[in-house]
Amino acid sequence: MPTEFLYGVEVVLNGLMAGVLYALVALGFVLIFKASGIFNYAQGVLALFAALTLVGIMEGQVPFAHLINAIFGTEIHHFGWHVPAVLAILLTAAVMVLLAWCVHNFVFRHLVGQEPIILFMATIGLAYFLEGVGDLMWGSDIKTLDVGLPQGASFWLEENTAFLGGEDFYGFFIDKLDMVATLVAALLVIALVLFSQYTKQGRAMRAVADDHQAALSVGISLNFIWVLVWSLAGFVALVAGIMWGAKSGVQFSLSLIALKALPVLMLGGFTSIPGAIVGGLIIGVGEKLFEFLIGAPYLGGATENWFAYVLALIFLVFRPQGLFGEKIIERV
Amino acid sequence: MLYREAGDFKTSYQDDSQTFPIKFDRYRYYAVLAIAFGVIPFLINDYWASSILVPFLIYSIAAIGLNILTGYCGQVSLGTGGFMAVGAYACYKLMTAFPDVSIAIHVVLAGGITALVGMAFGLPSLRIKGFYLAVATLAAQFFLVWLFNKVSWFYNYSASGQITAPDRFVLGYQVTGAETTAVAKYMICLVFLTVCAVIARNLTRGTLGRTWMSIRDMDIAAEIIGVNPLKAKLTAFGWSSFFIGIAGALFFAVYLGAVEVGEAFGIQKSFLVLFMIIIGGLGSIFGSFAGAAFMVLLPVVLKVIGVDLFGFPTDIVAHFQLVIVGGLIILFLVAEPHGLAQLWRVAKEKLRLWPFPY
Amino acid sequence: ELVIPDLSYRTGPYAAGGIPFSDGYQDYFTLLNERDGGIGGEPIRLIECETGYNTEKGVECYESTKGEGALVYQPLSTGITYQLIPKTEADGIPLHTMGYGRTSAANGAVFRNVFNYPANYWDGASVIVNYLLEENGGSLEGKSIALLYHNSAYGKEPIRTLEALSEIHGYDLSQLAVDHPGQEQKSQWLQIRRERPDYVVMWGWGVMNQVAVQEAANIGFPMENFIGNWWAGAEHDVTPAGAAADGYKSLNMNRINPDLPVFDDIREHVVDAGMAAGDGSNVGSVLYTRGMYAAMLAAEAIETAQEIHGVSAITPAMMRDGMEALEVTEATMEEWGAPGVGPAFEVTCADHGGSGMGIIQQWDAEAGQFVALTDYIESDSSVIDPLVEEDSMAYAAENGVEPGCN
Amino acid sequence: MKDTVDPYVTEDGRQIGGVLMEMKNITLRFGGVVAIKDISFDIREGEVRAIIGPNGAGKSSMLNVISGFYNPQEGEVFYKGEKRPPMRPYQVARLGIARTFQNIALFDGMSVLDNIMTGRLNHMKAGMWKQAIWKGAAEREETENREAVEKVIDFLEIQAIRKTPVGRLPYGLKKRVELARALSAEPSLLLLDEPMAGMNVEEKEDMSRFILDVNDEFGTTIALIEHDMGVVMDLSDRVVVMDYGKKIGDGTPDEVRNNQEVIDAYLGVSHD
Amino acid sequence: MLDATTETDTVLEVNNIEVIYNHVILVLKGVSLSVPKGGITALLGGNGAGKTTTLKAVSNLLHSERGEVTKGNIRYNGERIQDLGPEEVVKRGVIQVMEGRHCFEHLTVEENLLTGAYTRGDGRGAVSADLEMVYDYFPRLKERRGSQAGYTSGGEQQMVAIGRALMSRPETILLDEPSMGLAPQLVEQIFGIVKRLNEEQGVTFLLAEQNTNVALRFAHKGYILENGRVVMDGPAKDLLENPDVKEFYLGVSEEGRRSFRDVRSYRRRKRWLA
Ligand SMILES: Nc1ncnc2c1ncn2[C@@H]1O[C@H](COP(=O)(O)OP(=O)(O)OP(=O)(O)O)[C@@H](O)[C@H]1O
Ligand SMILES: Nc1ncnc2c1ncn2[C@@H]1O[C@H](COP(=O)(O)OP(=O)(O)OP(=O)(O)O)[C@@H](O)[C@H]1O
Ligand SMILES: [Mg+2]
Ligand SMILES: [Mg+2]
Repeated sequence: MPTEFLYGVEVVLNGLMAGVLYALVALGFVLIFKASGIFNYAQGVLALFAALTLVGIMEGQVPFAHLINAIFGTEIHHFGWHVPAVLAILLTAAVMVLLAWCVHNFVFRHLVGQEPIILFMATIGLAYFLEGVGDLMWGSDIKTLDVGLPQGASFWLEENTAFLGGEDFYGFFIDKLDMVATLVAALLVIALVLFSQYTKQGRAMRAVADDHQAALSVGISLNFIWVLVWSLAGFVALVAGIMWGAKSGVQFSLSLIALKALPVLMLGGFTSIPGAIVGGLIIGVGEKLFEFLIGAPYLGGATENWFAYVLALIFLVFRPQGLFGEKIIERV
Repeated sequence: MLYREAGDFKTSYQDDSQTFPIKFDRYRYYAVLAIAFGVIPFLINDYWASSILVPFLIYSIAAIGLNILTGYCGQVSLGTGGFMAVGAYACYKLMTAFPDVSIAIHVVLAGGITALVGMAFGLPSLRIKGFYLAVATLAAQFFLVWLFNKVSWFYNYSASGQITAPDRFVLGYQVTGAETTAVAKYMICLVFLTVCAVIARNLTRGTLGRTWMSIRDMDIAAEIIGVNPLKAKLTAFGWSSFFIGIAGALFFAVYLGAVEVGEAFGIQKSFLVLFMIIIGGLGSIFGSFAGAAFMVLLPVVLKVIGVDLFGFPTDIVAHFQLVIVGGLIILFLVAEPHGLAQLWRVAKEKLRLWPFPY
Repeated sequence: ELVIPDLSYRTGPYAAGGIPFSDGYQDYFTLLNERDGGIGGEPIRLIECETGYNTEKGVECYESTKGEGALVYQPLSTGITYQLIPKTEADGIPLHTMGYGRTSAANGAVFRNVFNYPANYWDGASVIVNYLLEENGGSLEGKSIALLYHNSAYGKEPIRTLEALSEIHGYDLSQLAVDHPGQEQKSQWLQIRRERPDYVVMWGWGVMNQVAVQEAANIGFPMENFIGNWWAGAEHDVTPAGAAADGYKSLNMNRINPDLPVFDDIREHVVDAGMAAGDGSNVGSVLYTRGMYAAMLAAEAIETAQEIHGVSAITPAMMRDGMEALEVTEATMEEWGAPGVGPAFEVTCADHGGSGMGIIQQWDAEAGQFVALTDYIESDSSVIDPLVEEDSMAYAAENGVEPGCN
Repeated sequence: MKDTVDPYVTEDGRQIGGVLMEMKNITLRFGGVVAIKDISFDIREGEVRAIIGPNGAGKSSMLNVISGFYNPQEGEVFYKGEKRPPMRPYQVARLGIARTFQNIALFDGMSVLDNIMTGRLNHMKAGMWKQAIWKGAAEREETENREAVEKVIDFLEIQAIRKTPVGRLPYGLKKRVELARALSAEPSLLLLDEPMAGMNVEEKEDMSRFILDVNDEFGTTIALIEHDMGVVMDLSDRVVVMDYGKKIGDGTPDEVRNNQEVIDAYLGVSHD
Repeated sequence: MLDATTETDTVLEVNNIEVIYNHVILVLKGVSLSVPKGGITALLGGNGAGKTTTLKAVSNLLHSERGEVTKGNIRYNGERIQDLGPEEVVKRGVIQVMEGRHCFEHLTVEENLLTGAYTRGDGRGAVSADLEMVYDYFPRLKERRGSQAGYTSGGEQQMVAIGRALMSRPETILLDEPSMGLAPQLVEQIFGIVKRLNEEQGVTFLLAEQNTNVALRFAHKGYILENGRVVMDGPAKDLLENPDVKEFYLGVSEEGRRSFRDVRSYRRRKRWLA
C-alpha cells in the first residue's frame, strides 16, 4: 500500500477524533439553543470555569485566595487537602448546577421573550463575567489537570498497523485521550438524544424552544427547564473542559475552544444533538485533510481556522438549516 | 413638562421627516456639534485623544456601519474585525502605492474596497439566516485575517508582518505618523465621523433604510411586497462595510499607526463592535454613538476608579473589570433590552408626560 | 523620584507568562527601595498598568503613564512595541524590548530610543543553529529542521534568519504555522511525525507551547531534539505535559539559577515583608528571573545615567543616555547579587542589541526546573548584522529618519 | 367562464372588464401534501373575487402562487393576457400585485408610516447615491411619495397612529395598516388574505367600506379570502370554493350558496 | 351546565385591575369580572379593548411581555393568584389558549398535545386516555398526529391549541379568540365542543371573542370591554337583546341583518363613546 495513502488515512482518523472533541463543545451549545433559542457564547468559558473549578477542588485551592489576601493582607492559598478525581468531578458537577441556577435566575429569567440577539449578547456578558469570576476565584495561572485519563499514542495500534506500509510507515497514530473522548462523547450523545426525544422533560424542552409563551401557557415551568438545560450544558462543558484541559493545561485559552465548535454547529444544525457529532466529524476530517492535501503544501499552512468556517459556509448555502437542523418553516 | 413636543407644529412633510423633528433636540444637536468642533480641540491632550476620544470616534463609525447591517437590515455579522482589516490594509497599500494622493481619499477608497469585499461575503446571506449567518460571517473574519497574515504583498513584504502608517498630511496638518498632534487626530476622525453619520442617517431614513428594515423585520413579507432581497442585503453589506472599512483605515492610520492583523483585527474586535451596537441600541444612529462611548469609556473609568482611586492591584482590578463589564452588560440588557437609545427614548417619553405618570 | 511603569498582563490568554515576569520586574525595584532606599538615593515609584496583551490597552497605558515622568517602557508585547516605537521616538522616552519587539531596533543609529539588548529573535535563531552545529560536530549538512511557529509577526521573525543559515549550513528547513491560539496542532504534529525532522524548533507563545509539548510527547518525538525559543521555555509551558516533557529544551537569554543571592534578599525584604507583587511563589522561576533581570538592566542604566548627568532624579532623556552607555560585566552582575545571570555586554549607539548571546536549557521534569545545558553561545553576526542593517534602513527610509549617532 | 369575458356593468354600476389574471390547471405539492389540485379560475378586471373554503383547503397557498411565493409544480398563470414565467415574489409585486397576509406580516420594528411607505418602494427611483446625499432628488421624492401615502392614511382613517411603532398596535389596526401598505403601492390587483379575521362587526363594516371604496374609486381588482360568509356574500361578485385543494364551486354568491357540495363541505348550514 | 338565571359560585374574580405595558402604556384601566363556576363567560369588545390583556393577567403571562398588573387583584377560588408563576396557575386548573394559536411548530401534533399534560402527575395511563378523548373531540387531529404542527392549517392549529389545553385537565379554560380565521363550520364545531366540555365535564370558560354573535349564543354571561374598561355586562341573553349590542356588535338593525355593502352609506358612533 502506498504510504502517502496510509498517511492520508491517518490524517482522517485523527480528524475524526479531533472532530469528536469539537463536538463535545458544540453539544453544550446545541442543548441550550434547542431549549431556549439562546446562542450561548459563554459555552467555552463555561468549559474553562468547570475545568478551573475541578482543578481547584482537586488541589484544595482556596477560592478567591488572591482577593482575600489582597484585602485582608493574609497569606492563604490552600486548604492543604487533595480531593480524589471522581469526587471532585461530582462536586464540580454540583457547582455547575448551582451556576446554572444562578445564570438562569439572575440573567435569563429576566430576559424571557427577548429577541435572540439580545440573549446572545447577554451570554457574551456572561462570558466576561464568568471569566472574571473564574480568574478571581482560582487565579489566572496555568493549571495541570490530571484526572487519570490515559495520554499519548496508542502503541498497540501503532505496532499492529506498522506492517501496512512497510519500511516508511510507523503504523497509525491515535491519541489515547482522543479515544476516551470519543467514547465519552458517544455515550453523552446517546443519553441526550434519548432524553430529549422520549421523556416528558425532553419534550417540554423542545416545546420551550418553539414558543416560550405557549410553553408558559401550558404550565411548563420555564425556570425549571432552563435551569435543567443550563445544568446539562454545564455538565457537558465540564466533560469538554476535562478533555481539552488534559491536553493543554487549564488556562484562559480553553475558553477559545468555543470558536472551534461554531462551524461544527453550523454544519450540524444548531438544534440537533446528533448533528453536533456528525458536524464535528466532518469538520474534523475536512480541516485536517485540507491542511494535509492543500493547506500545508500549497497555502503555507494554518488553514484550519478558516477552512472549517468556509466549509460550513459552503455547506449552508445548499442547506441553510445545517445537516440535521430543524427545517426552517417559512410560511406567510 | 420639561420636554415639549406640543406646539411644535410641522407644516410640511419635509419638516416632518427631518432628523430631529423636535426643536429642543435640534438645538441640542447643534450644541453638540459646536462643542465637538469648536471647544474640544482646544482642550484635548494626548491622553484624551489616544485613550478616549479618537477610539470613540473611530468605533462610532464602525458601530454605525455594523448597525446598518445588523440593526437596520437584521443580518448579524461577526466579521467586523475582518472588514476593518480590509480597510486598514487597503489604506496601507494605497498610502504606500500613491504617496502623493491625499490620505482622505485613500481612506474613502479603502472604504470602497471594503464595501466590495463585504458584498462578496454578503452573498451567502441570501440563503443563510440568523445565527447561521452570524457564524458564517466568522468565515470572513478568519479568512481575511489569515490572508493578510499570509500574503506578504499586503504588508509590502516587511520582515515583521506589521504595517506602519507613513507620515501623511491633510491641509498641511500631519494626521498620521508619530508627530501627529492630538488635535489633528481628533479632527480628522471627527470629520469622517460627522460625514459618515450624516450619510448613514440619510440612507436609513429613506427608501433604502425602509428596504433594510423590512428585510430585518420579516424578509418573506418584504420580498412579496416588492423588495429585492438580494439587492437589499447586498447594499446593506456594502454600505456597512464601507463605514467599517473607513473605521478600519482610520484605526490603523490615525489611531494606532502600526498594526498586526491578528492582534488588532481579531475576532475580539468583531465582538466589541457588536457589543457597542447592542448596548447602544440596534437600529439607531444615536445608539451607535452611545454604545461606542460606553464601551470605550467603561474600562478606562473602571481602571481609574480601581487602580488610581482605590489602589487595588492591577490584576484584581482587571478581573473585576471583566466581572463588572459583564455584569453591567447583563444588567443593561435586563433593564432595557433595546439599548441606551431606547432608554433615552423612554426617558424622553416620561419627561414629556412629566409630572404625570402616564 | 524615579518613575517606572510596568505594562503587565495578568489577565487574558497570556497571563501565565505575564504574571511571573511582572512579579520579577516589580519585586526587584521594590527590593531596591526597601534595601537600598532606591537608586542613588532616589526612590523608585512603580506604576503598574494592565494591558491584557492588548495593543489598544497598551497605548492607553502608555498615554496615561507617560505624563508621570516614566523613565523606560518595557511593554512585553511585540504588538504594543510597534505602537510605541514611533510614539516613544516622538516623546523621547526610551523603550526596552528585551528579546522581543522589533528586531532591527538593534540598530541604534536608526532607533535612537529603542533598545533590545541583550539579544533579539534573530540572535536567538542563530544561537539555536549554532548549538545544533555543536551537537552535530560542526555540520548540519543533510539534517532537517522543522520550524513550528505561531502564525503571527512574532512567530515569523526567525524565518529569514533560519533560511539564511540553512543556505550556509546546508540543513533542510520546513515551516509549520500554527494559528492563534494553537489549541489544535494535530495536523502539524502528524506532519512532523511523517517527515521525521531531526529537530523541531518552536517559536510559540501561550497555549500553543503547552499543546506542542504535549503533542510532541504523544507522537513520541524525542524531547531532546525539540527546542523552543525563550518565550517557549518556562515552567508553565512544560508542566501540563507532566513527566513526558522531560528533556525538552529551550533557548534562554539569561541563566536560571534558583540559588542566586538576590533571591534571598527578595524573599527577606520583599516577600516576607508582604510587599511582593505576586504571592512570592514565582521567585526563581524562568520568567520571574527574566523580569528581574530586566529590572536589573534598567536599574543599572539608571545608575549609569545618574553618573553621566550627575543628578539622581533623572529624566527620560537621561535614561536613554544611561541605556546607551550601559555596560554589564561579570562584576556588575555580582553586585546585583546575580552572578552570571546574563551575558556580559556593552551598549553603544550603533548597537542597541547587546551581545546577542543565549544559552540552551533543558527541562528536568523530576526536579521541576530548567537546567542550563550550555554557556552563553554566540550568534552568527555575519548573518544577522546585514539583516538588521537592511531592515532598519528600510524603516529609516520609510519614515524619513536620518540614521546616525551623535 | 371562457365565454363571458365581455365587460359588463354590475348592478351597483361598477365596470367589470376582461380577464386580468387566469390560473390554469394549477397543482401545488409540498412533499407528499397536495395543497392545490389542478385548479383553474380567472379574475376579471375590476371585480371582487372571493376564495372560500374550509381551513387547509389551500386558499392561502393559492394566493401565494399568485404572488409568486410558491411556484406550482404544474399549471400556468396568465396575467394581463400574457403567460407569466416563474418569478420571484418581488418581481410579481412590480407587476402591480399587492397583498395582505393571513398572519399579519407587518414590519414590527418600524412605525406605521414607514410600513406604509415600504409599499411605495416600486414608485421610488432615486438611486443610492442620491439618497446618501438626501438633499435634492431623494428628499423631493420622499415628499411626493409621502403625499401619496398620506392620502391612503386619510382614506383608511389611521392618521392618529402614523408615528406609532406597529408592534404596539391592536390587531384590527394592524390589519388596516397592512391594507394601507398594500394600497399605497397602487396595485392593479389586490390580494387580501382574511382581512377581517379577528374583527367584530363594527370593524368588519369599516373594513368592508374600505375594500369597496378601493374597488370602486381606484378600480382595483380584488381577490379576497374570507371566512365570514356575510362579508363574502355581500361584497364579492364571484366566489371560488376550494376544498382539500380541489375546486368545488365557482360562480356568483347566490350560485355558490345554493351549491350542495359547498354547503356540505364548508358552510355547514346554508347562510343567508 | 349553568343556568344563567341561578346564582352560582364565582370561581374567578378580577377586581379592578390596571395593567401597564413597558412601564408607560396603560392598557387596562380598572377591569372587574366575576366568572361563575361551570359557566361560559364571554369577554367581548373591539380591537385593542384589552381582552387578551385581561386573560393574560389572569394566567400570569403578562410578565414575559413586559406588562404588569399594577392595581387590583385577581382571585381564583378565593386565592390571590396574581403573584404566582404561570405554571402554578396552570396547576390550579386555569389554562389559557392563546390568541393566534401558538403551537409548537417543530413538535408533532401529538407531541403538542402531550406537552399539555406536562403539569400532570397522574401517570401515563391517564394521559393516554385523555389523548384518546381529545382525538375523540377532534378526529382531524388524529389523522395528522404525526405531522409537524408548523405545517398544519390554521384550523388544525386551533384545534391543537384547544386540545393541548384539555390535556391538562383544566377546571377553567381561558379561550382567546377561538374562532379567528376559522371556517364557519369549524367555528360551530369548536363552539360545539366548548359547549360539550362545559356541559359534560363542567369546565368553566372565559372566552374572549370578536365574533359576538356566536359567542353570545353559546355563553351564559357576557362582558363588553372598550378601551380598557368594562362598559356593559350581564347575562348573555340580555346582551343579545340590547339594542346597542345589536347595532354595534351583531350588525343587525331593526330591519334584520345589514348588508356589508350598505355600510358605505352611513357611519355611526357609539353612544357611550360620545
Ligand atoms: N410551506 C408549506 N409546507 C408544507 N405544507 C404546507 C405549506 N404551506 C401550506 N401547506 C399545507 O397546505 C395545505 C393548505 O394550506 P393553506 O394555508 O393554503 O390553507 P388555507 O386554505 O389558507 O387554510 P386556512 O383557512 O386555515 O388559512 C395545508 O394542509 C398546509 O398544511
Ligand atoms: N406587549 C405590549 N406592549 C405594549 N402595548 C401592548 C402590548 N400588548 C398589547 N398592547 C396594547 O394593549 C392594548 C390592548 O391589547 P389587547 O391585545 O389586550 O387587545 P384585545 O382586546 O385582545 O384586542 P384584539 O381583539 O385585537 O386581540 C392595545 O392597545 C395594544 O396596543
Ligand atoms: Mg389561509
Ligand atoms: Mg386579543
